[in-house]
Amino acid sequence: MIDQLITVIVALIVAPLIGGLLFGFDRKITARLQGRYGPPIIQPFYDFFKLLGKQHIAVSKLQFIWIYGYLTFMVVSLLFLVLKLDILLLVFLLGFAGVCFVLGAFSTKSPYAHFGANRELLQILAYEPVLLFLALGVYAQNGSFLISEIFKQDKPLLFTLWPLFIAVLFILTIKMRKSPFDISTSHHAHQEIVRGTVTEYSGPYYALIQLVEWYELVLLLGIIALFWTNPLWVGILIALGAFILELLIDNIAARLTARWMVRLSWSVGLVLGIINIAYLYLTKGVA
Amino acid sequence: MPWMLPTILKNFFGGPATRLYPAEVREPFEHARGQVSFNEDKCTLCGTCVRRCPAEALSQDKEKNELVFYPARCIICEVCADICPRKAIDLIYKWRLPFYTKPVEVYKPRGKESGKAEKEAAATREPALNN
Amino acid sequence: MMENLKAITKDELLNEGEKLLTGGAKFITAVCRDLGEQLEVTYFFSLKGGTEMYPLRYTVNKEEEVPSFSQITLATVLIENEMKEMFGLKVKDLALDFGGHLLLAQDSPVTPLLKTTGKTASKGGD
Amino acid sequence: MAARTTVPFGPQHPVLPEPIQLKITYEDEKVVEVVPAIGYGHRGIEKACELNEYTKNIYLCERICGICSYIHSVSVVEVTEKLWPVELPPRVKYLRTIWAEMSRTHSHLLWLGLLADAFGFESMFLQFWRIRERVLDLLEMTTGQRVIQSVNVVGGVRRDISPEQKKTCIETLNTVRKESEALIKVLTKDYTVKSRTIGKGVLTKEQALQLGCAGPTLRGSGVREDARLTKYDAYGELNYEPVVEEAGDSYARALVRARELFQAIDLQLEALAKLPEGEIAVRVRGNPPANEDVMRTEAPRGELFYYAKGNGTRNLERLKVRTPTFANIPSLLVMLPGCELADVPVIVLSIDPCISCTER
Repeated sequence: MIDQLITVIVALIVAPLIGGLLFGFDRKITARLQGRYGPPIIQPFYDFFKLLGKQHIAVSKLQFIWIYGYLTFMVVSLLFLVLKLDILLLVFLLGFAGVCFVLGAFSTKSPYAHFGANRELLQILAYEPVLLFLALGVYAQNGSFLISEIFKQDKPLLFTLWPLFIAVLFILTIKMRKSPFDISTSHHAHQEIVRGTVTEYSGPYYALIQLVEWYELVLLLGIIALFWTNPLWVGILIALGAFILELLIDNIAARLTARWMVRLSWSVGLVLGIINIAYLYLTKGVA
Repeated sequence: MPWMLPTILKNFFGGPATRLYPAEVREPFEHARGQVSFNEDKCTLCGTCVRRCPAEALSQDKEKNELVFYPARCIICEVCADICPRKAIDLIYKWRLPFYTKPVEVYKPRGKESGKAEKEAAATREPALNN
Repeated sequence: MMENLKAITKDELLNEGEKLLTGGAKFITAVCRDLGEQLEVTYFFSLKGGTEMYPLRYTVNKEEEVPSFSQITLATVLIENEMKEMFGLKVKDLALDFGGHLLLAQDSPVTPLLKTTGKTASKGGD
Repeated sequence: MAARTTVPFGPQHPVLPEPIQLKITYEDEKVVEVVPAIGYGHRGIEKACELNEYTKNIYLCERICGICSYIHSVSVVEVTEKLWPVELPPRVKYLRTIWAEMSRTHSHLLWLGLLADAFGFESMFLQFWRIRERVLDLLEMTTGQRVIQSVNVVGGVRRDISPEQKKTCIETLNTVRKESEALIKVLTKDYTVKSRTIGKGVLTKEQALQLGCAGPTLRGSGVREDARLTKYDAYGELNYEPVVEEAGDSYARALVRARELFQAIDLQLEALAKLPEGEIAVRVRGNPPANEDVMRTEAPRGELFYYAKGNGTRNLERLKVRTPTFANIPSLLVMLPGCELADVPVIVLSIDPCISCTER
């Protein structure tokens, strides 16, 4: 029990630090890929503390309930990962977090936020089924939804679940809001919808959004690391490799439309997932 | 999608193309127009530059013997330097730093004392171009 | 000097202009000029890949109403609105009427480009 | 659900960094109605030109637009010269052509970058602007300033291109061409780029002529029209043929500009090679006579139209400027309805709007 408590506290403190640093690396590497110097690695933290010191401006009271809900669900799903609990519940909690984010945008009156929220809903529609298939795949492989069960296996999940791994890479691009999927809110879609879902957040509340993004990034990379848990450092390397790959893709692609994204993730992601699970059931005969 | 890949990889390994600006400044080109400088010793307050300045950044006061320059209005077109009959105006290739309040520079021309006869000739002479 | 300049009356404008347009011409712009008592309006059309130009010019008294060419092509909407605002040219039947607020705001000077109402603008960058 | 939302597209807003307001009504994400509103940046330059001496107009008209500043100064100078008329030395004509094409090169590079930004391709955007820096450096080297060159006067130019500068120009232009080719390959082959531009904002040949469009917007719809065909400056002596694309969509307009970019580099190299020796200015005496004339030049965004009327005094009686964007705005009213929200920035940008230019 004490062990778990310590894990929880460490995860709560360390995850945003890692997430922030990764965002700093993101900005630095992106800058270098574009031939610029880029900001210092710890720039996201500077931004974060600067935002905390700004004025509180409430656009709508409801908005802040949703933003705290977003934060809570995200943190809880991260805890599910570090405490090695149920992956299926984790996926649902992540879905709840996304819905809170959307409702937060809908609670304001800005048309840009509404457009962003509509697109965010489409994104949830695009990635949630694939994550569910991932949970199903884990179950088909191990006979259990528990993450701790994954750690007990000697054979990495990647060998049997590699089609789902590819599908999850798509999800990572969507969740990291990188081109070609930087649709609902992005740093560069300012000409279409300003900043979409987060248009109406400012100051400390925007800082909260950043905090959630850091947790989210660590959570997603953690899910990718699950594909190779023995030894875990290989999984972490794979996750970092995936992260770098996203940065490369971001810089060689234009933003595409929301409809295109749903089509792609359903056709490629779902087909890969279904084939993967069907194959597992056929070969292993687990029911 | 992969068509952009060679370019960004070249950027990544070739180092940044930008400059850390305030710390590292590029040498200006030889005849780049930076800011206007006046030579009080040569100026005779003939008023040609005051009349010709398209931005009305110059004014003169014959009684007080003053040439007043408003740098915030100056558009650095080099017209004054081109037409000055005594070559008392020059452009130096260094940029003026940004300012918070609009400065006013007052010059006390001393060119009249140095050559009265010369000044007579210069003031009546037409510059080479009608601009 | 301008080539092909053709003096017309204001009522001939639509016919003459349409004739040019059906001949493959493209509308460039219109220029209005204050003659004191009258206004001089010139419509410019380009032909043959932009190498030839056909101006049509009419002169009207300041209070006379003139027809709008925007009934024939939307291309003239902006310039006719502009002439209406800047010179007080009374253009009727505009396809898209900005009501005198295309370029000018509520508290702007009225018909600023006319010689009589034009005040000396204050100059300088301050 | 067919909820109608009216979204203001500009001004003073990150959605479009130009002072134009397009009130766009959406049905879900589909555009159903567009109303443009301009006038946010009107400066009354036409009136100021009547109150100014004609020699000072050059510096004022140059500031109508920051990107095509040089073409504005050529136009106002040449329309004034036509009133006398002044016979220009051949070297002046060539120098003006070289600088005009240089500003076209940097303007097109800027536009291609902005287009990349409109569909969220940030690395391509920065790459185009990086190449553009080289052209701006050339302008700074030869004229003394990067953006507002202030190098024309009535009767000639104020700076000359020395033989060493000519050599640097040729080297830099070849580098620019090599670097742009790599990027234009992305533009023509990349799937994501093509899927965002092909078939968006189609303007047919008839519509383009009817709406009086200008420049690449017109040529992208298959109309062979270009003010350079009137052979002003040195264009009559150079090997020049307008670039025309037939499709009429955003992609065709991008291709027109991409091909014009290389054409402009070719024209500069040709003009530099043919650059004749001689005077760089002639003396112009007196005030503009009471004549009237027009000058049509090809700015990067399209045809620029200047009308001038002198009256024998130092001030012009009337100076009228029609900028290319002024002619291209009506085409937006035809192209935008029916498109998706995501395509609006691409389509608006595809006419290369320069609103402060439009409002003078």
